Amino acid sequence: HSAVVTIYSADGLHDGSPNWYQTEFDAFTKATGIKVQYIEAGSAVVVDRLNQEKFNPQADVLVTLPPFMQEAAAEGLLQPFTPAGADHIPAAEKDKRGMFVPMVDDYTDFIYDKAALPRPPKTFKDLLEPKFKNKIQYSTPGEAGDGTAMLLQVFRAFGSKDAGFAYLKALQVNNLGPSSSTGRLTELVNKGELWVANGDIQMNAAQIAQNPNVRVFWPVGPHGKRFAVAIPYYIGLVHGAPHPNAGKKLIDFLLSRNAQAQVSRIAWGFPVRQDVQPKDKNYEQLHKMMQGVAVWVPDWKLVIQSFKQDLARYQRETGS
Amino acid sequence: MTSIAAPAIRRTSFNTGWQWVLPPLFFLSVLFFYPLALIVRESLLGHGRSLSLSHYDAVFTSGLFQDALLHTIVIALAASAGCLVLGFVLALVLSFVAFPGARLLARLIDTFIALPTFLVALSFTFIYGSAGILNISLMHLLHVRLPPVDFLYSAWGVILAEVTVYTPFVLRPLLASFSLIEPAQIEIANSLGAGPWRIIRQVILPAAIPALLAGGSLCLLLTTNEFGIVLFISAKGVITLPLLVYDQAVQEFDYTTACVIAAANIGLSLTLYSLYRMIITRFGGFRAGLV
Amino acid sequence: MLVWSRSGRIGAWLLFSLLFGVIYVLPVAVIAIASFAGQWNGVLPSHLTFAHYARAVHSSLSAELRVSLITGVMASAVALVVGTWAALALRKIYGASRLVLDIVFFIPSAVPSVSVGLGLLVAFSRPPILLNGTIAMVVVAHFVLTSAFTYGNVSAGLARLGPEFEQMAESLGARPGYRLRHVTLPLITPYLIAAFSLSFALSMGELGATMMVYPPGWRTLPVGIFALADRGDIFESATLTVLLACATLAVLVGLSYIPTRAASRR
Amino acid sequence: MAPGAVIDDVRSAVRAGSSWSSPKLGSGIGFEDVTVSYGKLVVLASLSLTIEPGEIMALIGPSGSAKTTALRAVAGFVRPASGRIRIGERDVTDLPPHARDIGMVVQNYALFPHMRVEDNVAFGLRARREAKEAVKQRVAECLRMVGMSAYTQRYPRELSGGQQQRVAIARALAVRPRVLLLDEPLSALDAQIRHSMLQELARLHEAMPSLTVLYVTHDQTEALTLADRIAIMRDGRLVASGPSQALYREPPTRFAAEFLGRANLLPVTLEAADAGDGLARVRLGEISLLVKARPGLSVGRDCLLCIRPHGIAMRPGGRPSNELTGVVRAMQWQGDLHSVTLETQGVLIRMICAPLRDPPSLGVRFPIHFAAEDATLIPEDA
Amino acid sequence: MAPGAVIDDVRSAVRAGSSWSSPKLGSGIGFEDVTVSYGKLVVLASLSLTIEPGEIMALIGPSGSAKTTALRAVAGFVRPASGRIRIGERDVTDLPPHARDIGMVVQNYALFPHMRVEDNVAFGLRARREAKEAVKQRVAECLRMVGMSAYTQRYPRELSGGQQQRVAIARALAVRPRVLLLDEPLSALDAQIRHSMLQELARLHEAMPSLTVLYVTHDQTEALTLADRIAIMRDGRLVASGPSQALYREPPTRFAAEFLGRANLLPVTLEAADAGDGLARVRLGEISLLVKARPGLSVGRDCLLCIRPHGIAMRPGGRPSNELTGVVRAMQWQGDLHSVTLETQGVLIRMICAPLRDPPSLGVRFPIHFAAEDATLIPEDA
Ligand SMILES: Nc1ncnc2c1ncn2[C@@H]1O[C@H](COP(=O)(O)OP(=O)(O)OP(=O)(O)O)[C@@H](O)[C@H]1O
Ligand SMILES: Nc1ncnc2c1ncn2[C@@H]1O[C@H](COP(=O)(O)OP(=O)(O)OP(=O)(O)O)[C@@H](O)[C@H]1O
Ligand SMILES: [Mg+2]
Ligand SMILES: [Mg+2]
Repeated sequence: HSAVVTIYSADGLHDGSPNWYQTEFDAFTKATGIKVQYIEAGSAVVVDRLNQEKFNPQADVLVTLPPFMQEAAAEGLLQPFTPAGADHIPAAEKDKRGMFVPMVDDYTDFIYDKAALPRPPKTFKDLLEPKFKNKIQYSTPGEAGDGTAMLLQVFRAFGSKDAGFAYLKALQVNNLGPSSSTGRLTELVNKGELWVANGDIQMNAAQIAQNPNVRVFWPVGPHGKRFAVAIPYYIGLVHGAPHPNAGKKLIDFLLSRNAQAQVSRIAWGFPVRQDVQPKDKNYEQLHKMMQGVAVWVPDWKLVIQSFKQDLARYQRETGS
Repeated sequence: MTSIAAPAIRRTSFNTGWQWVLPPLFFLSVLFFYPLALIVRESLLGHGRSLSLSHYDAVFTSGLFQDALLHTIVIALAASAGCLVLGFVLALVLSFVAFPGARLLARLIDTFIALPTFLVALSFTFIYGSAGILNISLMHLLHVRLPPVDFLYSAWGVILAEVTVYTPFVLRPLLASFSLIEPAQIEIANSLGAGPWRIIRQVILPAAIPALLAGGSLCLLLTTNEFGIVLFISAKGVITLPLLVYDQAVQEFDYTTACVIAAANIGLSLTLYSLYRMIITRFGGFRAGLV
Repeated sequence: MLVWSRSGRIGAWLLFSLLFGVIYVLPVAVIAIASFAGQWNGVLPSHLTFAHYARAVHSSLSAELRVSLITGVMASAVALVVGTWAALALRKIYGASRLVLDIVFFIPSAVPSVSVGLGLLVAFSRPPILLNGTIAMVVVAHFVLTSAFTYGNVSAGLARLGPEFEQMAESLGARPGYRLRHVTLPLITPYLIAAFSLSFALSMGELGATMMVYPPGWRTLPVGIFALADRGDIFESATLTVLLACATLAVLVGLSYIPTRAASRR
Repeated sequence: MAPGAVIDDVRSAVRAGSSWSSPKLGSGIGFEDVTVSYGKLVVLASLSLTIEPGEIMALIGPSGSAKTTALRAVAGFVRPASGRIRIGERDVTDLPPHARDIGMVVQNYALFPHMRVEDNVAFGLRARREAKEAVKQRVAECLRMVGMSAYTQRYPRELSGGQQQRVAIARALAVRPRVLLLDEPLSALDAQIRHSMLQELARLHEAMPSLTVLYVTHDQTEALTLADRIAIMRDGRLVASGPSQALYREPPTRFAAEFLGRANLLPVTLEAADAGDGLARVRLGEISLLVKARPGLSVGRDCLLCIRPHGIAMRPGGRPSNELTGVVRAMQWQGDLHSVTLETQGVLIRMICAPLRDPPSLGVRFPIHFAAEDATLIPEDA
Repeated sequence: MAPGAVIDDVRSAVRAGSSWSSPKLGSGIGFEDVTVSYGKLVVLASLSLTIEPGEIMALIGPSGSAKTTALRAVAGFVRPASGRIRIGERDVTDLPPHARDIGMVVQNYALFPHMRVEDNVAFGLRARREAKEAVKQRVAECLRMVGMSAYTQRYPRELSGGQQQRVAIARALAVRPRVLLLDEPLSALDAQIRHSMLQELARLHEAMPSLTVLYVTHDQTEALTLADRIAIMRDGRLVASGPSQALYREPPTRFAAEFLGRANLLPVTLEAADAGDGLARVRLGEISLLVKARPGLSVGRDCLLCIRPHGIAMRPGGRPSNELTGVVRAMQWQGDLHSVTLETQGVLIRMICAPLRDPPSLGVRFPIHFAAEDATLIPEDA
């Protein structure tokens, strides 16, 4: 029966307690009587699982990062649905075919160990210094959403894919190795095992309480502009969802004003509704951290067109 | 591991045994070989619906795959050897140098099987990491600026972690087989003037061969397929086949390539396993009539 | 009984303690300390706290532990039955077919858990057999991953069992079923227990396949621990690890106290 | 436990136990050209032998002569490479052991290590689903019979060698088999208890006259006391068989004579095949002796003269008596007996007599005697 | 393999083998108040016993009387709960077995299952790092000695019981130990080979007079033939020990008399402690008998009269001879001997005699005789 709804989600919003997901799920169950079943995994893994299950879908709602959400849509794993609050979300951020909408906004960043480095490296080039040997690690592009976004960031910072790959190849000397997860790197940076790693602002900000040595920064490329890549958590309704109505209700609920108003306070994320302007300390803090950092929204459609070739080339160039 | 030859004399074939194998075989076929067949089929067919080895060709010629293959073999062999040696030493002491609590210790070691393997890698970063206990202590003691112990993010780190995790697989069959050695044999050997080393070499070791065989082949299979440790140590030089399978399958929607690598991985496991069995049979087991 | 001299025994203990200490005690100790650590950036944690335990008890831990235990017991029981059955059945087969079957029952252990998870997900998410989204899927995954070990353990036990006891039982008029129940199985009980303990322990720690197939509401403890570790929440994952290890140890120790009267040690 | 007590135990057990007699029909054992081989090695070569229902057959032979193998073939533990085995009317060659209705004691006992003494003994009965009460009673009875009542709760590894063997015997008897296969069942027991067990077996057989027993032993006293017939094995072949006394008194071959009772075998030449009175005359060295005639031997033929060591005495006895003069060469006191080795006519001859009060010293020469009817002829075989 | 051949083998081996004699000094064995217990169960209770260097001591006693346990204590396989054990001058109680320089044969052989026969025998020599050539030669010699030369390449499981036992003996002898511990080493062998092995042991001891042997056996003939002294165990205690002949001829206790040689024990009352000539007079039922006097017994005391079964004859012999009249109650032919049980004066008495040509039938009454010097007195013990 329809008293349950199942959500497959990329990890990030269910960390710690209280966390935003659990708070909202509880509220949702209280309001509608529908129980929420939650499964989390890496941002690519959830999509892959959905893909494998397409003959017998289990999930109603999918949440993941770009470009995996776009991939899921392209694979036909989603069905169009326009949630109730969708008109308050900027059109540029929504899928043209109505397959998904952003749910929580987030942006890439880098972190460093303030115990080991008095001040953050200024430029990407700085990271090539010998002192960083085996002290740098970033999550692997194509595996983690953050890593994928970083690849795009490097391309843009260096002006072209060729220059970007050349840089990453050079960086490989200092890179400790591939990492499927971004979240794990924070702890390593905090410990001093690593000095620099990549990340996203929502996660890192949440982790700083536990990892006091960690600070965020945005290195600049040869063109000298500091920017972050927008990597919102997208939400969409699964094609063939066993409980489509409950799924729709859950999406509506998570995009509701009330829920969105909690995003920054509980999860250090940015609400996507323009009619929600949080007043909490976290939100202020996030703004302060992001001051002077431009936000770049890649054309994900374009990205996924050449994504496979780019990854193949990445593997060739870096040998990993 | 079930290394018994058919008894020299065939037991009377009062009841033919064949039909009894069928139920477990059927069970395993449905739950395991059917999915396995799908993987192999996918690796051969890919998206196109005609049989071709082109996917294999593409995978096998890529440098990434070749490196991973090499890493997998080297790590598996080294780790298995380490497990055999360590397991044998520990089992010897646990069985034959009785001390209170030996049984509990053996169980404690068993518990390592129950830990998700990545945790050992995790704790190793605390101990042997460049900012780990060992390095920081040494840096303070020796007044050096660079971490002196630096093996964690290499094959050695993975090997050590795997030895820790998989030694129980050698230890358990060894303990079991040691407990079956007739005490009178050791007593007699001792009374004939053999010291501990000779008894170990000539009485205990031969009796332990089936157990070593069993444990060693297990270790070889498990280390070939180890995933969690490699995932967590995640250094440049230690990418192995299972990690590649995971990467390909999960991360890049390249299911066919994943299946090819998985098939290659299975092939590798079975090859190593068979080789190991052959070597042991050739150079040791046959003497005891055990293989 | 092997080392008779005091000094020899002490030497053996020292060697044992060193190896055991470095290889086993140290990692466990580190995890145990981490589970109490507030911050740990130097040689030792900056301060200790019970906060992680307090949180662990409040979180979904108990559910996840229960899930792990139930899965472990169910999968191990099935693996024990199937593995023992196979090992017993194979004794009646000789020659090449035996070799082939032996390998057949071994192959599951030759497949990386990730591939097993993947294969199961692909195979049982489509007709004719639909298992995805059910608890059975996890049990099946754990069964597949441990069955070879059970099989191996039991066959090793059977290989070491001399023929004389079973022959004697038969000569006393015991039919195959009775003989199996009263002679063969009791005599290999140590191996059955070992097999069960092993597959239970393996199941308690299984991650690769479970991660890919677990249904909503049936998340095992290792998956939970991995999620925490993967998000950088080391201390809390260490806490859960300690609890996982204690639970497993308790079960294993319990199993090891099942009296096995065949034990031949004096 | 004092042996005296054991014996008393045993006696009362048997007096009390009426349960031995059983209505089952007897069934013999038949080997028909049975060959057993391990790999290429033939260890038992075309054995043909019939043991009648209710008969006790002792199987003797040197170590390694395939006695155990023959027993294992009857039990069904080894499958003959060729030939058939019968128990009663049935051809059991293809029957599993459990369907053969046998009781067996094997050389190394094979007690179930995971069962207590009483459960070991009860095993066969439980396997036959006998009533609980009956099992209990019977187990107690059998254990009493072998003097092991005090050890019901022990595990086999907590018993001495002889105690284990006694439990093995109790276990085999408990099932009241139609056929009892005993492989050196008393080898680990001392003379006292061995003797009383032997009496028990004899008594058991009296109470259950249809019980067929195949008994492997190294002790010829055991064989001669207990068995109706004896079969002698050598190198995997049956070399002689026959009623115990006949086989002992008139061994058909040199081997049988030597093996059963360690006879003196003197090389003689037949002088007269029939010297009247069923006697023959032979020549040993320079003297001529009267011996039992054996048909089928021609004059001038070289034979062996077989005289049992205790058939030789220092005083004449029996008619007609032969006299030889011997020189004492060796002398051994064995408690019950004195064994004297003498040299006569260039050959050594051994005599056994009751302990001598003043044993002759080495080198002393004195006359010895033996009765013609105690001396038999054996054709010299290659 | 024909037993004859075995014996010949053995002989030539011994003739050839000069290597037996060894310059080692002899070393005796001393038990000093040794107690061994399994858990709480005391199985060997304060045993004190000295075996002189070069002596052969037989240890006999009923099944379960702790003979094996005593041997294991000497070998160092069990540690006494209290007491000390000496080998030679050294207190070895705390020494590991491999430093004790012993050779041992255990009841269940304990051959190394993964080694071929020759490697089993060579084991001890290789452990002592003897030269390869020497090892080879010695192994061949020892295997020849036990008649197992044809089986060097077999694994233990491919041997018969007796063959395994012989390999175990060869293995123990191969190391030329100073102390040889034998636990029923011949139990699985037939009379023939047992006899020749016994001779081998005797010869071995002659060649190596300093070799001390502790020999557990169930066969009293073995004990009496081979041993200088005999110790009798009962229920974990040493109940008697002494030179073999003395112990046999004048058993100190009822148990010793019964156990060693199964003596007749008749309840008598002492009538005259000294009837001259070293004799005493006792009363059995209604008649009065002359027996060997035993000091320390007072007139009127109830004693047991001990007469060996073969000390009783149908004709008078020895001076002075006693006569009794017996009624035949049982009769058993044992090949070598006839055992006759008679009832006299209300008690049963057993006599053993050479096979009778016309055995008396049951119920027949006839006179029996025994010499006073064959009859000894034993104080009746509780
Ligand atoms: N598994 C085997 N493989 C090869 N040969 C064997 C095997 N088992 C027994 N034999 C051989 O078969 C022959 C007969 O053995 P068996 O055990 O029947 O002798 P046995 O007459 O019982 O001797 P014993 O009196 O010593 O017990 C022996 O020579 C032995 O070496
Ligand atoms: N492990 C044990 N635990 C308990 N009791 C034991 C153990 N081993 C032996 N015993 C007991 O100790 C006593 C002496 O045993 P031991 O083996 O020394 O006897 P033995 O004189 O050699 O007898 P046998 O002639 O039958 O071999 C026996 O009553 C036996 O039951
Ligand atoms: Mg035998
Ligand atoms: Mg004993």
